[in-house]
Amino acid sequence: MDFGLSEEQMALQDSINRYLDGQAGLEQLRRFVKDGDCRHVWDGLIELGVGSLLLPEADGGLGLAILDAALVAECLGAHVTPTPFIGSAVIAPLALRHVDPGLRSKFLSPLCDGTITAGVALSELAGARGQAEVTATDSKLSGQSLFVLDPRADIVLVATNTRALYLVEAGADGLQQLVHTTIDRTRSSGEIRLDNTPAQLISADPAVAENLLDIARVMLVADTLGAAQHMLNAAVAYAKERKQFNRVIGSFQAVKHMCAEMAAELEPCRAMMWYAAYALDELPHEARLTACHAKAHVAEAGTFVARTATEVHGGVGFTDLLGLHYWFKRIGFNRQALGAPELVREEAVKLQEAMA
Amino acid sequence: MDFGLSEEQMALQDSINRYLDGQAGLEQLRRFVKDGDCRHVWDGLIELGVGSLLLPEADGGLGLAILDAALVAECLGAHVTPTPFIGSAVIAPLALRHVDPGLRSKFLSPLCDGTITAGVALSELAGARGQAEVTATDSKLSGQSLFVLDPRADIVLVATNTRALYLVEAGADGLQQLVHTTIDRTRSSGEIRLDNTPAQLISADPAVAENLLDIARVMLVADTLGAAQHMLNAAVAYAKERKQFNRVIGSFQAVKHMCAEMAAELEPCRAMMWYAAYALDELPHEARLTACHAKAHVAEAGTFVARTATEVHGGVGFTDLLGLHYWFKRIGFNRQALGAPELVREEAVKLQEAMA
Amino acid sequence: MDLSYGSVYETFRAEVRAFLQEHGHEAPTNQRDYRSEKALAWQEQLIKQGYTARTIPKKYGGFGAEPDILKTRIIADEFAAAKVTSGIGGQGIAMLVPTLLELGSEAQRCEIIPPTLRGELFWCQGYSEPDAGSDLASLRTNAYLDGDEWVINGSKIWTSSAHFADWMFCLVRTEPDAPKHDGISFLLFRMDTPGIDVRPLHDMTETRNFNEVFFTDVRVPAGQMVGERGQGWRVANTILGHERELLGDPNVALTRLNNLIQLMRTETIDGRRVIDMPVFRDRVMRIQGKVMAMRFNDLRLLSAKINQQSAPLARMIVKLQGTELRHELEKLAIDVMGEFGLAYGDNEYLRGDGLWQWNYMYYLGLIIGGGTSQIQKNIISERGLNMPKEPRVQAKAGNA
Amino acid sequence: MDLSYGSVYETFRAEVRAFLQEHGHEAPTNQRDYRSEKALAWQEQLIKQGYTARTIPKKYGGFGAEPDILKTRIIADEFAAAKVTSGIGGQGIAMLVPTLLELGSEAQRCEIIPPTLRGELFWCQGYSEPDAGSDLASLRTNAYLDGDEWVINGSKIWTSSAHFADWMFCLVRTEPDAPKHDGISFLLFRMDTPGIDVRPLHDMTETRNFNEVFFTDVRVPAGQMVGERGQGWRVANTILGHERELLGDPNVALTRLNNLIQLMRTETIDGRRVIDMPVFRDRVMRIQGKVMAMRFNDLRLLSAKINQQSAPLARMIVKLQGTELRHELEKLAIDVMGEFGLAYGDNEYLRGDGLWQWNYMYYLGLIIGGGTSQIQKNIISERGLNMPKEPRVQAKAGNA
Repeated sequence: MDFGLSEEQMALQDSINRYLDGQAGLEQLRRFVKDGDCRHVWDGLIELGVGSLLLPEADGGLGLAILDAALVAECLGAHVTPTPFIGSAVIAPLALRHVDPGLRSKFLSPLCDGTITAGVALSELAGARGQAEVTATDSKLSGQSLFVLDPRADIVLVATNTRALYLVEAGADGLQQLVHTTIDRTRSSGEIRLDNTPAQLISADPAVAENLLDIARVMLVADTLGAAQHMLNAAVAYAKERKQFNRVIGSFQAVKHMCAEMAAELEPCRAMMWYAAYALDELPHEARLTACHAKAHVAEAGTFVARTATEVHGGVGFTDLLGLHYWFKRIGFNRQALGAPELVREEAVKLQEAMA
Repeated sequence: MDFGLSEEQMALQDSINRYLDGQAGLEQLRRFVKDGDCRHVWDGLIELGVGSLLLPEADGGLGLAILDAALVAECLGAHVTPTPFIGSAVIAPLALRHVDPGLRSKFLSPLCDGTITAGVALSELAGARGQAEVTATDSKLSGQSLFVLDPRADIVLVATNTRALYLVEAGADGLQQLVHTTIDRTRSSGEIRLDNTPAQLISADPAVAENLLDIARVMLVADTLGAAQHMLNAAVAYAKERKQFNRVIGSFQAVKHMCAEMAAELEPCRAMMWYAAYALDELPHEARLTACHAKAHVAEAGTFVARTATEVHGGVGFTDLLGLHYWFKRIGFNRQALGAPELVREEAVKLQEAMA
Repeated sequence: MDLSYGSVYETFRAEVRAFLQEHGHEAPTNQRDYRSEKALAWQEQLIKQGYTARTIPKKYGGFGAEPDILKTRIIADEFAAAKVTSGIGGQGIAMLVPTLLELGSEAQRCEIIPPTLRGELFWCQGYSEPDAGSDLASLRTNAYLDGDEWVINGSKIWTSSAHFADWMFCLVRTEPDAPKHDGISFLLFRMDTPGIDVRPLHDMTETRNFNEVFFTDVRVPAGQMVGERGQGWRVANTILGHERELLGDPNVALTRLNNLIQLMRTETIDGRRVIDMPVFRDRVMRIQGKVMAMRFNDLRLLSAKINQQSAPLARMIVKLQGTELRHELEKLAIDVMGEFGLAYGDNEYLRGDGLWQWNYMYYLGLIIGGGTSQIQKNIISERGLNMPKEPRVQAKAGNA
Repeated sequence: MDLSYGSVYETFRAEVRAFLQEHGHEAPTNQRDYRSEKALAWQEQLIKQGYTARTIPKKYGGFGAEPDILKTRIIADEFAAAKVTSGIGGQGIAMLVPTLLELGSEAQRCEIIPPTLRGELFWCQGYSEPDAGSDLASLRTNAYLDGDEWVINGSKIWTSSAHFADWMFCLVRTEPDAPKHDGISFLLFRMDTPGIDVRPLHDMTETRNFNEVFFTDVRVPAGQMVGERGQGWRVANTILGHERELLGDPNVALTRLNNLIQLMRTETIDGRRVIDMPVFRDRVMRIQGKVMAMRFNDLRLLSAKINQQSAPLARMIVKLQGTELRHELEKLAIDVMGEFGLAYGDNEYLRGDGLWQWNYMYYLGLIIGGGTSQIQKNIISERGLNMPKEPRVQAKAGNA
């Protein structure tokens, strides 16, 4: 029995963190945001092997588990790194397991070596807003999918109204790939519009798309965990330095208790993220429910931490000075993306016989 | 424009509070609870005119307003006084306005002079639990009403499944009046069972029963306000006396902030109670919605104060030493009685066109 | 208790309404337009009607009416209901003018108040400093007397309209050896005085809400001090409390609540309106209850003011509860919109001009600013509940 | 990461299950029955099997196994799942025995541990005092040495089983002039010693959970001290931390959650099941998420213990989060029941033996007791996050 990270896993996080500390610090982040170009940092992550994390060793990959990918997502969240990680390194490689070897090899190596990136258009599975809907006729897709992660990627995984999963390629007939501005400048998100667009069927089995939705959610959970832990650490560090009324503010009981409450909310989220990620590989009968609860619970805890850490920082938390708002907004993005808490809690109801 | 209490109203509260301080302090309260007999304190309140508060001056009453009755309820809550006030001094006298003078006079003077008391069986209007339901056939009532305030009173006002209002008298054929133990030992509550029991129709118009429900709710709101204010006062006083770590605990920021949060939650409840009570007399188009929101909002604030004030008291709050739990439980009772927050908020939805 | 205003006031209300109906279109449509010809003309008309600068004496350019809280409220309510700007706002008119009326010299009043009321002088406020924060009185921007001029060095932060203000009223430390509250003076100066550098303070909303202002040997005539040397803290505090109440205006919260309910009627999830989803409905009803409670609390404060009664706790809690309520309300709106709630800037799916997100963040700023919630709770417990102060830590004791 | 226990442990689990299937009926049905013949016989059998007193050396009457955290957990889990009592509990076995093993004299171990394990000596704990509260070390019950006897005067509070315990382990002040943490000693004595007066402490649950114990010239042989004079604080703290973790057991929370879901399936409002009402459903799902998080956190702690890793924050937050979670869970149950949730005592409509109300109040007591939530937050911030302590106020400084 071992419910903790292995040395390899800790080493993986160390190496990612070290790289991001050097190549994706706040100053670089501001540049990414301004230029809208994070190619450089993604290339570096690819060099670290992030692109082939989930590829079986037989195929030349690292053969790691969902949990390992989640640990990388945690590092990315901690650094609010802009990358096409979820689509390119997680969802697309896993989706491609369901297709024949020819198609698989066409996309898999370019994904692994960073030549192409992948976007994720699954949000309608979690509840469609407005008129958004994608329908399939004879392997042609039409309609609209909103809230696509990395909509301008070279390939996009798309779920239809029957919960089938398709792959469309940039430049395909009738495909529009639009990026829309959100509060989170560290993420590329937007929509795709399709009009009789040729697409590759990945699987018509709803369980495939739903499983990938669960996995993407757990990646967001890990991202929030990393971002929230960063905010808590920043708040504690700031409170130990900042003086008011001749004391460091971290000696005021009110400030101490705010930090303690953040830690108390956040700490169990770590075990919850581990378990949810582990369950996706090892405990399939628990995986869906755990992913839902992790998505909702960690979003709530993250929202609390984001707000409280900002408060501990006082006015500085509200400004751009320490860039704290990038983490605040990333947590806000993760909360809504692929199912806000109310929606996934209602999904959790439907997954349980006892609740019927 | 005057949104505040008049000198007469403050004098009314003073006189009630002075009487209760003398005759219904903690020691007397423990005796009431033990003996189950609060006759003595009710007699005293009757002498102060509480029984004829709402009776028109033309009929020899004080001709006061619902707000005045609510101010008395606030005093009773502050002292967790066990009395049949809501039924006997508020609901029954108001209900009797709807009947002919003969019937009215039969019950009104004995209510005013305390010879008889009245119970309230309206809880099914707020949502029936289990099989509870009262049906009427030819002025005979059958069925069961749960959560009756003062079920053993001499007369009981009963709402039926068509929201008609009836009056039944103790000793009537087929009537059982049962008291059931609850957490709140300062209240007599229970149920009535009816089997072809002769009853007087008060009004078949649902608006009558619903209006009385609103009024009873606002009395509970006022009761909670008084009880919660007492708990806050007690917590502040205790925090100024109790020493820990060589300081009075009221000098610890955590304790100060708990008290400040209680005050911040509770203070607007006072204006809300005033407005809700005033609206019942003067602003009929706002009265229902305001009563619902006051019932829910003050219940939530009260619950927060009850818990937090107990915490400020530390272990002593958990014990019977200062009797603080009587207030805690009274607030808990008021929260559930005649519509818990979730239910009245849903009623509030239904009252508003904008929410449809 | 009597919530009717009485016939005199209802007549007054009718007059205000009639004015708004006839002239409302003459007002600038942008509430923050303080500079255009239109804005200045509108301001002039409002003063003439007594709808702004109502109680300022005529000799200082005001309308010269006796204070009447209800009339003031009626004007505010009717202008808000008609969505017409009630004239030029800002801290000059709201804060400096009352300060000068109470503590300024006659010369200062005559020179400054009339053009300020007319909108010709627009003011910014220089109180907060980066290292002072909640401990405002520990400010360090200093001024020394050189001949008949004060020479200012230091910096201010959170200066909201510094980039378009003509003048600043400012707290500076002039008596470095006095106890911290006694060493501060209150100075007025032009923003184009040499040595003033205004830089935008970028904040999480991505809009320019605040500035930093840097002073390098800024020379100000000695006569531009309000009050005596070292009395600046008292001068500033004459009206600081007033600002805190403004942050919790329940009428604005009510407007936002109604907008939120409309939003819930239009947003859908899987084709179902959000307003038909009980979980969201319950959340908005909770907020409606809180807005009601704050509105009635506000009514109580208005009445107490009219009848010269005191309701100190009811007043002290307004900033804390009001800003929390707004933050919660805007947050619910974002949850109602789900992913649409993330839209910002030029996103074509933006709802309500992106104000939901903007307010969500801005109100977090307000929870922090103008006395953080922690400071508010200290004040409520100490001044409202008479609880003891925390034991003081001496300067440089280093015990932290 | 590997959540399987491995075949050795699964074999062990099968043995425990088989034992429970065969012998479970021999256990007393009342979990709090520590006194009956049946209870004592059951205890004897459990020790023999190694299902209790598992790691206590044989010479002190235990089973003498090597510590094995997973086996201990398997035993606990299987007994809980089978709803069979895992033997005599109480603070004697849970707290005193480990203390004696670490710090008692050989004579104390031999005399006290065996009958305690057998259930013949039942213990209560005398730590808390009315005037000490959260500041436990400021306790004032004192003992002075008179010949070879300690003479105790003072009183204790929150003594949970004083009315049926045989012995007490107790903190007393023996060195009045020493600093407060260094003046305390750890004494053991019989509860029938003359001068001891046990009175029930009435609390909000209306059941007898705690007592007050008064000492008047209670004489105790000097040899009944554990550790040296003045070391009592250290002796007590050897195991105090352990108690705090026990208060947040997520398996109990899970059982209560499942009961709550069942309750929601049976309670109705206007004929509609509560479980079909989305607002209540959302609330219970929130709690399910929290229970899950705490269960996984517990799993992490178990794993850290096995693998001798440290997870200090994960451990420190258990009491705070665990008691809050239970309070919230029981509160939801009351809201689910509405007015039925008020039923108490002999009320015929009582649901679940009235345990919902009882727990709601009792857990408020636990939030307060065993280190209030305020103290827990101090600990988390200071020891978990390395934040500075509050500046200390000196005794009798009177600055409060």
